Amino acid sequence: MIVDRDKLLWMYEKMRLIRTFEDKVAELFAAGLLPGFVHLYAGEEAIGVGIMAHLNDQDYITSTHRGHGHCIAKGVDVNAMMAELFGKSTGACKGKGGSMHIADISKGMLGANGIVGGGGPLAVGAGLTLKTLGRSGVSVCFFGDGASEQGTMHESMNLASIWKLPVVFVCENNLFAESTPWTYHASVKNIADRAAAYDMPGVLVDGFDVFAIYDVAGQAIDRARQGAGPSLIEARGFRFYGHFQGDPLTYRTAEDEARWHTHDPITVFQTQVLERELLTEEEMKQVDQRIQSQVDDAVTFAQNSPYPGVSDLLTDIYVTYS
Amino acid sequence: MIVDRDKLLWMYEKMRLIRTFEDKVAELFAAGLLPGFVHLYAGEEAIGVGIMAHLNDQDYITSTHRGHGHCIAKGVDVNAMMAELFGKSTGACKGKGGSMHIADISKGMLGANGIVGGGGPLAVGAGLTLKTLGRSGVSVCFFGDGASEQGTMHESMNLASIWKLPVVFVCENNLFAESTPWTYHASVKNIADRAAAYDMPGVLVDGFDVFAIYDVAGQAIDRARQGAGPSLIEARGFRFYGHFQGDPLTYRTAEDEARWHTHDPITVFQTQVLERELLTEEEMKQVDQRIQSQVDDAVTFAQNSPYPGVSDLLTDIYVTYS
Amino acid sequence: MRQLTFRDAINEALRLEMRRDPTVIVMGEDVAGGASLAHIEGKGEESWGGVMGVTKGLVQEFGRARVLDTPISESGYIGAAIGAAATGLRPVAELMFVDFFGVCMDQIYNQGAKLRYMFGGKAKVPLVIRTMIGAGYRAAGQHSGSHYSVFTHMPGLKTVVPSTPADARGLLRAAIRDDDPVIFFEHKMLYDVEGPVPDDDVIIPLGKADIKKAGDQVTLIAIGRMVSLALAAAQAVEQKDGIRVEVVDPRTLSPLDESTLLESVRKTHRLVVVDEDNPRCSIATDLVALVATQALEYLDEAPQILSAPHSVVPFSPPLEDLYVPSEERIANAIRTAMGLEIRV
Amino acid sequence: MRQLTFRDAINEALRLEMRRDPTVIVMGEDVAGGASLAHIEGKGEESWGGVMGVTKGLVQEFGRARVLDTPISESGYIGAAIGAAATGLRPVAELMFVDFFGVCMDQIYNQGAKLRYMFGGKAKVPLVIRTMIGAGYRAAGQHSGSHYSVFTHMPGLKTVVPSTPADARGLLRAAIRDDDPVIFFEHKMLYDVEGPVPDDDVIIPLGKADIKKAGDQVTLIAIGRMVSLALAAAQAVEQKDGIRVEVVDPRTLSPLDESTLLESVRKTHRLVVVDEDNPRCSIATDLVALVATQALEYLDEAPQILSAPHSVVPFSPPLEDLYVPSEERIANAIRTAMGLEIRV
Ligand SMILES: Cc1ncc(C[n+]2csc(CCOP(=O)(O)OP(=O)(O)O)c2C)c(N)n1
Ligand SMILES: Cc1ncc(C[n+]2csc(CCOP(=O)(O)OP(=O)(O)O)c2C)c(N)n1
Ligand SMILES: [Mg+2]
Ligand SMILES: [Mg+2]
Repeated sequence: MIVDRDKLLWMYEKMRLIRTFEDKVAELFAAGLLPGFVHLYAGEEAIGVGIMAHLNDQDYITSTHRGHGHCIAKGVDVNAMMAELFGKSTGACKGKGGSMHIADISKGMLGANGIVGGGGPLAVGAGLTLKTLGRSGVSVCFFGDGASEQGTMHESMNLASIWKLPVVFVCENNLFAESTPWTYHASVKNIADRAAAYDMPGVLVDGFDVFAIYDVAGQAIDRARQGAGPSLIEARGFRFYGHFQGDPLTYRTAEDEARWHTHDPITVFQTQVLERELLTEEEMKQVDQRIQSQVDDAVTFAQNSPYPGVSDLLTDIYVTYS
Repeated sequence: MIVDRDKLLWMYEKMRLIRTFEDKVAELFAAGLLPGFVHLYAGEEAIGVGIMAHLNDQDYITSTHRGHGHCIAKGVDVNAMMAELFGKSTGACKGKGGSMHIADISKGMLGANGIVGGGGPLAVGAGLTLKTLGRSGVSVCFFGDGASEQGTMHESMNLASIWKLPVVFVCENNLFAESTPWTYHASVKNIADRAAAYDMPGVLVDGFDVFAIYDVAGQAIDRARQGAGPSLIEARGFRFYGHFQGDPLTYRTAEDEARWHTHDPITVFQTQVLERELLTEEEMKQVDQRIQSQVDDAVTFAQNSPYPGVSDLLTDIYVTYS
Repeated sequence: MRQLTFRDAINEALRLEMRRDPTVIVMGEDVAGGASLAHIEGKGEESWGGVMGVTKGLVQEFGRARVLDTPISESGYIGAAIGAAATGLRPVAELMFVDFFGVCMDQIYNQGAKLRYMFGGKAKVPLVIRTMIGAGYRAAGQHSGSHYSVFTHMPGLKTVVPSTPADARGLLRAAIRDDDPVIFFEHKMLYDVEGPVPDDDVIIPLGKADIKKAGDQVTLIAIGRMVSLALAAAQAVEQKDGIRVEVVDPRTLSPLDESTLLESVRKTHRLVVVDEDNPRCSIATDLVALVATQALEYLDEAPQILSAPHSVVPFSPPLEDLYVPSEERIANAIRTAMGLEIRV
Repeated sequence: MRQLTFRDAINEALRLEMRRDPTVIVMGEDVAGGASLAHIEGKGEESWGGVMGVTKGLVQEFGRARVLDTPISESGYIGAAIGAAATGLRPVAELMFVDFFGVCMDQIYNQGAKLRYMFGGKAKVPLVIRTMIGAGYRAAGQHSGSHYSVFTHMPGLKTVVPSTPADARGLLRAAIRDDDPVIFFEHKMLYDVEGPVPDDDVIIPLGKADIKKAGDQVTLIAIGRMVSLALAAAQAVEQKDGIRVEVVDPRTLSPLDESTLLESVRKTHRLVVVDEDNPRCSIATDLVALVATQALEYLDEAPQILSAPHSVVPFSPPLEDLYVPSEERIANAIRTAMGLEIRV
């Protein structure tokens, strides 16, 4: 797998942006500055970034309740995202959606989703549009290990397969669905093995290794673009924070925590590129600094933005109101 | 596989009863004597009978819209069934349910079901009761090839597996879901192969051969009774009539019809028992005659029964009305 | 004017819109309905065209890429229709019986109905879901419901219940052109009913009620199949009792043409609602509450609701006949609303 | 009397019923909630007890055989609860947020609610589904709905919406003992609210409304979390405007205690309904229609409905605050119902 310098920098930048964004959100949330609740993606950056490195704005993705990372990697504006988390009118959804519903269809991002398994059928639908209209894009469906037990995922994979749609199913197996370990909720050894039930290739990949993910994603996405139908990728990783911010984490043992925190996708990346002398520490430091101020700026932008007005409550329910 | 004489006769009798019942229903329906619509099981007798030969009243089954055969094999009274089809107060459901909702919980028959895939979760629930209360029974879920694409079946198989419930899933693959061939709607070569997605044994069996079915069912049911968890059986067969009675059958070719009508589970049985000299033609003729009058009596019973009264409309919605 | 059945009027509406706009596709269980692809394509055999034959022949004209048979995966394919609508197609998906909504409601109301609002107006979902409703077919407890009240309850959905072939044709065309998700409810007992249907380009806008018969003594609001029974009952009481009934068909339940309904009641001072859905939290209570909150002072008598009872639909023919409001009971409800005594 | 939170009152009700009857089981996502079985069993670590901690500690007392974590398969496990109820258990299943009903409604209303009727009375389904409702938590468009109207619409279901810790405890115990499927709606903004709760065996029968405050000038029907706001508003208008408000809490929406509600309106001659569900085809229209059809002649003024708007629940805090009826708007609705002018 050869990745050119631009793409390497892009990968690093996106992973760092996700991490910095999420750490900042955690901090803001703990300080009581953000309303509602948020599900953080930190720890899983390699998955979204490794996949999205193959996509452009004509490709679609569907996401989950843990959607910030997918949004950032797909190119959604970080100011608009941060403003959305604050519920401001400058937010990606004018403040109406919040963390669980950030979307930007112009970027091919069909929305985070508050319904576990809800994105599967939507991704199939985007694939159907692409195929019916003869467009060359691909549609990627992100879903969790927990979501793999939802009937919609079964139906979606079967549909994509019989219709040979350009869809890639990416199961982000972070070992837990809320407090429930995947070894309890899933009856199969690898979720990737379920691909066989839909006559599609299935592959298990290390969710901390962006290069490994980039690699398997490339194959699945090529296959989709060539009209050969869907694939399933299971990326095994871990979320660093709780299920939602503030989760007491009683279900994780100290050993769990320790074991997994040694697997940091950003560290893994850094070690690899330094070893192979692809990027320098200095280069990455510069990225870090730029990202830090980008995120700080986003917070300032969000905090200085106005809330939506009274009249916004009743707009956008319909395109036409009669 | 050794089947004793009593069981052989039971099998023959049940298969013949189902066939005679269904042929009579087809005739009554064509004559405009039955209201609504009916889905006939004729052609698939070996499946229900081969499974039910292992069950007793403490075991549960869930069924489908094509439920008459399951009811008969599970021991539901034929008079009550026929009366139900006529909508009479002496029907199994007092006339309130009709063909698609015949049930007899005292016999462990948890109902035909008008919702494709609807029975899966119910069967899991019955299995949960058996396991929780330490009863020795088993719960069998019948579903069609079409139902295998419904999300409920995925969820049900996963649940039964992780909870190691005494459930046997029996997919009656009659090659079509209404007018849609299973080769179109299913993305897998054998539905039985999907068992692997739930870490359970899966087996494909000839749906015309009651002995083959009896055999694989015995293994699955033993496994369930021993607490080793669920299994999936795919029985490949054919329905002789249309999807519902009156279906124009435009989707079946003449070749289809001819090919499959040579596979009659009752003929297959007769050939086998005669060849192996287990039953005589005379014995079977006697059964045929007895069954014929049983079915004729059922029609008379049903026709002579009264309709439910006005007051029945608003009873049985609740156990207690406040 | 030519006569068409309700079924053929819908088929024609689909056909015309598919011809006009190549992004319109039709999907659902057996909507094409041929055993093998070879069976249909080229060979010209008849397609099933759905369980009631409503989409018959579409696959021959538009091909399998635009007329998609689906597995029995309502969440999957209706959700796919939503995803397709959000990305450039205008799907018309069929939910065979409305009673099956429970297997796919999440996609309909949490995705289809909400995407636009949750995304701050930056998405649209031009989707139609056609679905079959109604009792009378001896189809029993899981194939006879109406339940448009549930969909009307949901912000973000539009709901249409046509009562005549002409309305079905004109409203379905409007629904397909509408940029919001529309649920289109077809009563199974209407498919064989014939009526005059214009041969032209009539589009009936959503959100406009229709006065099916003018009158000035009592407003009778009827929905779907109940409209024809209401008209018959209105004629009966006009002849027998000299009561001048105004029969109003809302046609679209969401958005609701409140002003036409209120105007009628302000004129007649009396209200009867006849509806086949179950009574609790229903469109019938919705309409009565509309009038009670907006026009109480005009009401001379208590409004009457005649609906299906709070019961599952029974199979047995005599029970099912009791379940559905009948012409006679409608006539009596009108008399009651007029303050007349009913002789039984 | 001792004070308990709404959360603890529910926890206690579950505990007491599980002690009393070994066939009562609890199931749902994370209702036990420990990473591994070893984690919980024996070691005595805290269980999550569901996302809101309502079932905390039950697994320690009753073990994993009676407190079942489930995969995210609502159709599967709620359907399993129905199958279990029909065969001898009394499951209490949790649907984490009511907004998720769309993924499992078929099991709830086509199976759970209908088995008994369709089987001619020869089945019973003693099931409780506990589910979380309500806005105010900044939980946005897919986690803030109420929608008990949809369940109340469905024949065969019973629906309970408690407003206080004591009611929650007493009604949940009745629901668990009831032989019909009951949907029990818990407002997420109430979990931390404390109230007096008797220490005894009080069971509050289903189908009985409660007059939370007596009055004789206007009947204010409020549901769930709206009850406390209604009481505050009633007190405010009593002090400021001298209006004597009767606040009635139906508690059970199906079956509905029609006589208590009608009696109150016959006494006060005025009606305000305050409700957090969306307005169309809702319990609010249901209650107004009840009064309009049964007691029109008693109404001195047009009934008022104050509900959530026909909109998805917005995330942004100021918008969400507009979405939910407030004490001030309730007070104004009371004044309008009294024919007073509102100064803005
Ligand atoms: C249909 C549905 N059921 C339950 C929930 C509540 N819920 C939100 S996230 C979650 C766990 C999801 O687990 P997984 O799919 O593994 O994603 P992860 O949170 O681990 O990224 C649950 C149960 C929901 N949002 N939707
Ligand atoms: C949820 C749901 N979707 C669709 C239908 C309509 N329908 C009834 S039977 C049937 C085909 C079922 O096919 P299969 O499972 O193979 O059973 P078979 O009829 O072949 O025995 C369909 C689509 C239904 N009853 N329920
Ligand atoms: Mg997970
Ligand atoms: Mg089949």
